[in-house]
Amino acid sequence: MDTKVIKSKFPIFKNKIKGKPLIYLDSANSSQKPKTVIDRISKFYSKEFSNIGRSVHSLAVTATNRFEETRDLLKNFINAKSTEEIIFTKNATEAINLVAATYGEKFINKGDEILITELEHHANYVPWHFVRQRKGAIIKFAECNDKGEVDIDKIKKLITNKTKIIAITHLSNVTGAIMPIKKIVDLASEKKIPVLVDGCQGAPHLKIDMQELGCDFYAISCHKMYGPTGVGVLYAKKKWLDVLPPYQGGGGMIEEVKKDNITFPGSPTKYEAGTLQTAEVVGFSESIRFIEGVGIKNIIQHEKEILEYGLEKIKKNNSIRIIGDPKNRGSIISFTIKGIHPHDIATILDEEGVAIRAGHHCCQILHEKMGIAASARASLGIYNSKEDIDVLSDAIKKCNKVFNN
Amino acid sequence: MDTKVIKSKFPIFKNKIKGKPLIYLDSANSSQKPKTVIDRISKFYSKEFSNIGRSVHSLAVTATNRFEETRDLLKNFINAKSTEEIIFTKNATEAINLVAATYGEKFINKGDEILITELEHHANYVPWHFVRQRKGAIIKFAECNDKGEVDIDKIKKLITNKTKIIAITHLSNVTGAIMPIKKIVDLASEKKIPVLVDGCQGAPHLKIDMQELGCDFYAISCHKMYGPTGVGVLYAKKKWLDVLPPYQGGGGMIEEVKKDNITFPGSPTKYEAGTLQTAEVVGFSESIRFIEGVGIKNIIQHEKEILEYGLEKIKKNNSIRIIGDPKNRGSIISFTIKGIHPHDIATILDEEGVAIRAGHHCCQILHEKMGIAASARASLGIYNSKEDIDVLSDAIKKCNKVFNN
Amino acid sequence: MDIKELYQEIVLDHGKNPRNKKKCEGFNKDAKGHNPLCGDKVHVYLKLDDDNKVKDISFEGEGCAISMASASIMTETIKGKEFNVAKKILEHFINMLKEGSKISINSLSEDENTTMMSLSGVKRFPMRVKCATLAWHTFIQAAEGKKETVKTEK
Amino acid sequence: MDIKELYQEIVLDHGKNPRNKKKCEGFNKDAKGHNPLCGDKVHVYLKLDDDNKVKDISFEGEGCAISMASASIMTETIKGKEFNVAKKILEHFINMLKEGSKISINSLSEDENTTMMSLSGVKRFPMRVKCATLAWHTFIQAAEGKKETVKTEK
Ligand SMILES: Cc1ncc(COP(=O)(O)O)c(C=O)c1O
Ligand SMILES: Cc1ncc(COP(=O)(O)O)c(C=O)c1O
Repeated sequence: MDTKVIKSKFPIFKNKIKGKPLIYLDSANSSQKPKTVIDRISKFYSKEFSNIGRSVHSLAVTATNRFEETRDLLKNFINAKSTEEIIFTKNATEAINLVAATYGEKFINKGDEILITELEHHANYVPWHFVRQRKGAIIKFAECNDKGEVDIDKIKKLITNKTKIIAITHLSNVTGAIMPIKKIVDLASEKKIPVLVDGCQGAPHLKIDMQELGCDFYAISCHKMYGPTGVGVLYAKKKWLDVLPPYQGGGGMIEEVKKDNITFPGSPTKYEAGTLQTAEVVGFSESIRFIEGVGIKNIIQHEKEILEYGLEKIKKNNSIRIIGDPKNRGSIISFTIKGIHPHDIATILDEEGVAIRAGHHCCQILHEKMGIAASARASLGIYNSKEDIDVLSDAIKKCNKVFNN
Repeated sequence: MDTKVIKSKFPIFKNKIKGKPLIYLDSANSSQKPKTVIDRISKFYSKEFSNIGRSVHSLAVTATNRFEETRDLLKNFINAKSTEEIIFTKNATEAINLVAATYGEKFINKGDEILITELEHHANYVPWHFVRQRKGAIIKFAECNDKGEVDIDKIKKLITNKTKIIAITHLSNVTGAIMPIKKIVDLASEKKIPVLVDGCQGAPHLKIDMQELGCDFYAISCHKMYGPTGVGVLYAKKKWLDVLPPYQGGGGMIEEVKKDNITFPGSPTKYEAGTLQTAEVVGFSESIRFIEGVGIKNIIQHEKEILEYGLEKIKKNNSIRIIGDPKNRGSIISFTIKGIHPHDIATILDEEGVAIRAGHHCCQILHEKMGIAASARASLGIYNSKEDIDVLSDAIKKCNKVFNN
Repeated sequence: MDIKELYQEIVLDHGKNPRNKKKCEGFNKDAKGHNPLCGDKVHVYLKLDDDNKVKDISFEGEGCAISMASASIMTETIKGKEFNVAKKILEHFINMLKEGSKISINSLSEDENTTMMSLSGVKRFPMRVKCATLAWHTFIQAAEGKKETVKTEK
Repeated sequence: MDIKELYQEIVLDHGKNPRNKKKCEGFNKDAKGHNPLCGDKVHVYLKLDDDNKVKDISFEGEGCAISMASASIMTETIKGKEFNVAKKILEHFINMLKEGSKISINSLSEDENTTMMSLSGVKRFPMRVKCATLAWHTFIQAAEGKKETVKTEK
């Protein structure tokens, strides 16, 4: 893959950071946007804008069609059975909150168990914490091993007759561990336990096929998929959407409104209250087209190469500890440098034009487990090259130099 | 005000609808966007994009600053006491859901009363319906009179010792009635009852000063203020944000995360979970600048002129019934034509390039009260002129002609 | 194209003076339809005999000219026809609304065909297709004895 | 500018070998500070005498070089000074970090001044200002006897 060509499609790379070319290694946080996405949003506002679904005038018809086209595209992209299974949310966080709130309200009671892992992002823990508080439920954490992965046996052991849902990440945003979702779904379905997958890091970096994975819920963050901010997606099997209560209430999600009662339509309408992120969803259609244009297989292959190159190169630096060493790993390298705090690393790297993230990456439980308060994280996107890794590696050496170690 | 100049700032007006100039009279649904807003979003994605608040690299610092600048601007625009009182949400609907869910959870119990009016948009009823269901609370509807306004006495009469909140629209999106918020707040504060104002139609068309209004909560829809889709705002008095529980859980809104407990920071952080609508919020800063550039006083004056001109002109048509005749009225004209269904009106008007909305405008209760299932609605924005009204009026005559009445 | 192609005389006539707008006597099936977006409502009453023939059909409701005309035309057209034929007609009707194709069903008289075709202008107005099909879907619902209200959503 | 202006020798030295990093004996006030974004934590122990003089001060915690150095430098600088003087120093310190102004306080020795000024490089790194001020805010919190953890948010 020619990353020069790819980079040229992302306007951000025309900019210099502190006089140096931008080496963007923070895609797990949020990815950059190709010109086609940016221009689609401008074009939508300039030529097609109207509120959707609510008016019969021409602009509204066009806007509605563009919006629903994205739902169609996405349905095919993730191989959902129907567009009714695709709900647009504000972000992946809202998608998980939606499930926790509605499923929690209807199916989780005092003493019931919610099974998550020590790898989870706060987005896949805090919403369940609220259910715990509200319902008196119990949260069980499947343990993460030294390699930064969760063994499926650890999950198996924690499943009981009280387990009401398993909520698990597809790809850890700290260790890069890829979880064996299909196997976990098989395990869970023996006991008819639904599985929610936090697909924030899965969707941009793996082939995601809902029929193959078989999970009940899958949360997506569009801004990590080269898409606009302000949109997330909840995929949910129709059988759940048919029985779960609505989440937020407002215009567009009602059927009949009386003073003493309100009835609701089916999905996705039931879950899309108020004015939607029209321009953002329309813009996102170009992200899907972009990913499909490059080809998800090519993306996987390319990122694998860069990841391996990066791991090898960085491991050579003796002062570095890489967080986790999962067998099955996605495009993330979290690390610490002896004697240098991750925040200081990030600052020094930034002087070299290298953008990484430092902190707990919304995974305090995992960091505590690893015995650290914070780490530095380099995460890959489709635009990264081996040269980017070389710059990163040199910048890390600079950290050692500044700190005289 | 020279609407030609104003229109030239909105790229959408360069487009033809069915070969005719676009006459956009659907701003109460969603307003069009000036070029400065559209370009700001493009520029942000092209030159400054990064996830905010979470990284220390240069892009993240810039993005965070741009984002928080908007909060500052908005704080001044609505005269809030501090930026801690400004929470960014997905839309106004989410803002009201946030209050209903958190205030409802903490302060509303079985038998308690929620006081709303028959004018309310579904966004200011359905969330309270959920509280009613969950808590066994009672919703009381202050009656709307023939003029399409709610007399303050009707509200006064319904206040009891069980009233826990008053939730009320600032400007009806059907009749245009402007409610006397300050007086209602005075009434409510005697009994220490908080007042939530649905400011969706207030914010784009009225001077909104939180210190003057004195309300406890105010919900805003940015896409109706010439801003991007995907952003709403909840203004809330700090004293409430200090005591209300969090709403959605996830990254960014936590303080310390342990397996058995989680603590949360103060507002607005507590209420902004997950990746925010970065580009949209940054784009919204240009909407505020645009409104301030034209001047809210000028906007009010201009829209008043057009409204009066429109009302007079449309009233001349004997087959028309205008819905409501409030003393204090904002820039909305809802109407029906004898013998012609609103949907048919909208279709015929669209052939003339005139975009209006037909339906119940998310106000079924109000429409039922008025004895109709639907109405046609022409709503004004800063870009509308008397000529637009002339085209509307001719197009309405065309409806009469098509239907031979 | 002129807006008159959507609002043809036949459509306006049926819209203003809908035929069979009542509860027909002796109906043995009925169903409700609802378009929450615009508030169109229809209630179809049906007398289906043992051979699945539409002995009588009528409707009540309120809505736009297109939905009322379509309901009225439907009742006129399928009264006396087999349920299967009615289904076939609906298929052709939907194709006409969506693809612009002609209706060609042997069991339709020339008059009936002309009347049905008067709704062909809807094709250019995709947001109005639901108005034109609501009564038909409700009729199918009634005939098949399903209980839920037919809903045309976003 | 070189990154070395941020990480000056004095800063690195205090970062690696922080002074007064312990629980000082006989402290009568203490407070905790926390930066949830990066996990920096600090716990300040303070012995304030009846005349509001800082008899002793120390800290415990973990965090980046800037936050540790700043905490260490703070304890060295304000030990033995009046609380009011300490507050004045903090004011100048914050102005230095935000506006780039010099610190000019009579009661600071030349050495103390140089040491404080070693953190002036932070100005160019707005995201790091919180790191440099966390310990100071926590000290104020302790001195004023407030109970809540100091939090530096977004
Ligand atoms: C009065 C009123 N309240 C609430 C809303 C809902 O706003 P939003 O769709 O932005 O959530 C609207 C607009 O649809 C409105 O006009
Ligand atoms: C694994 C994982 N889950 C959830 C999230 C939250 O996604 P969002 O911020 O888009 O809601 C993220 C990203 O921050 C993530 O990496």
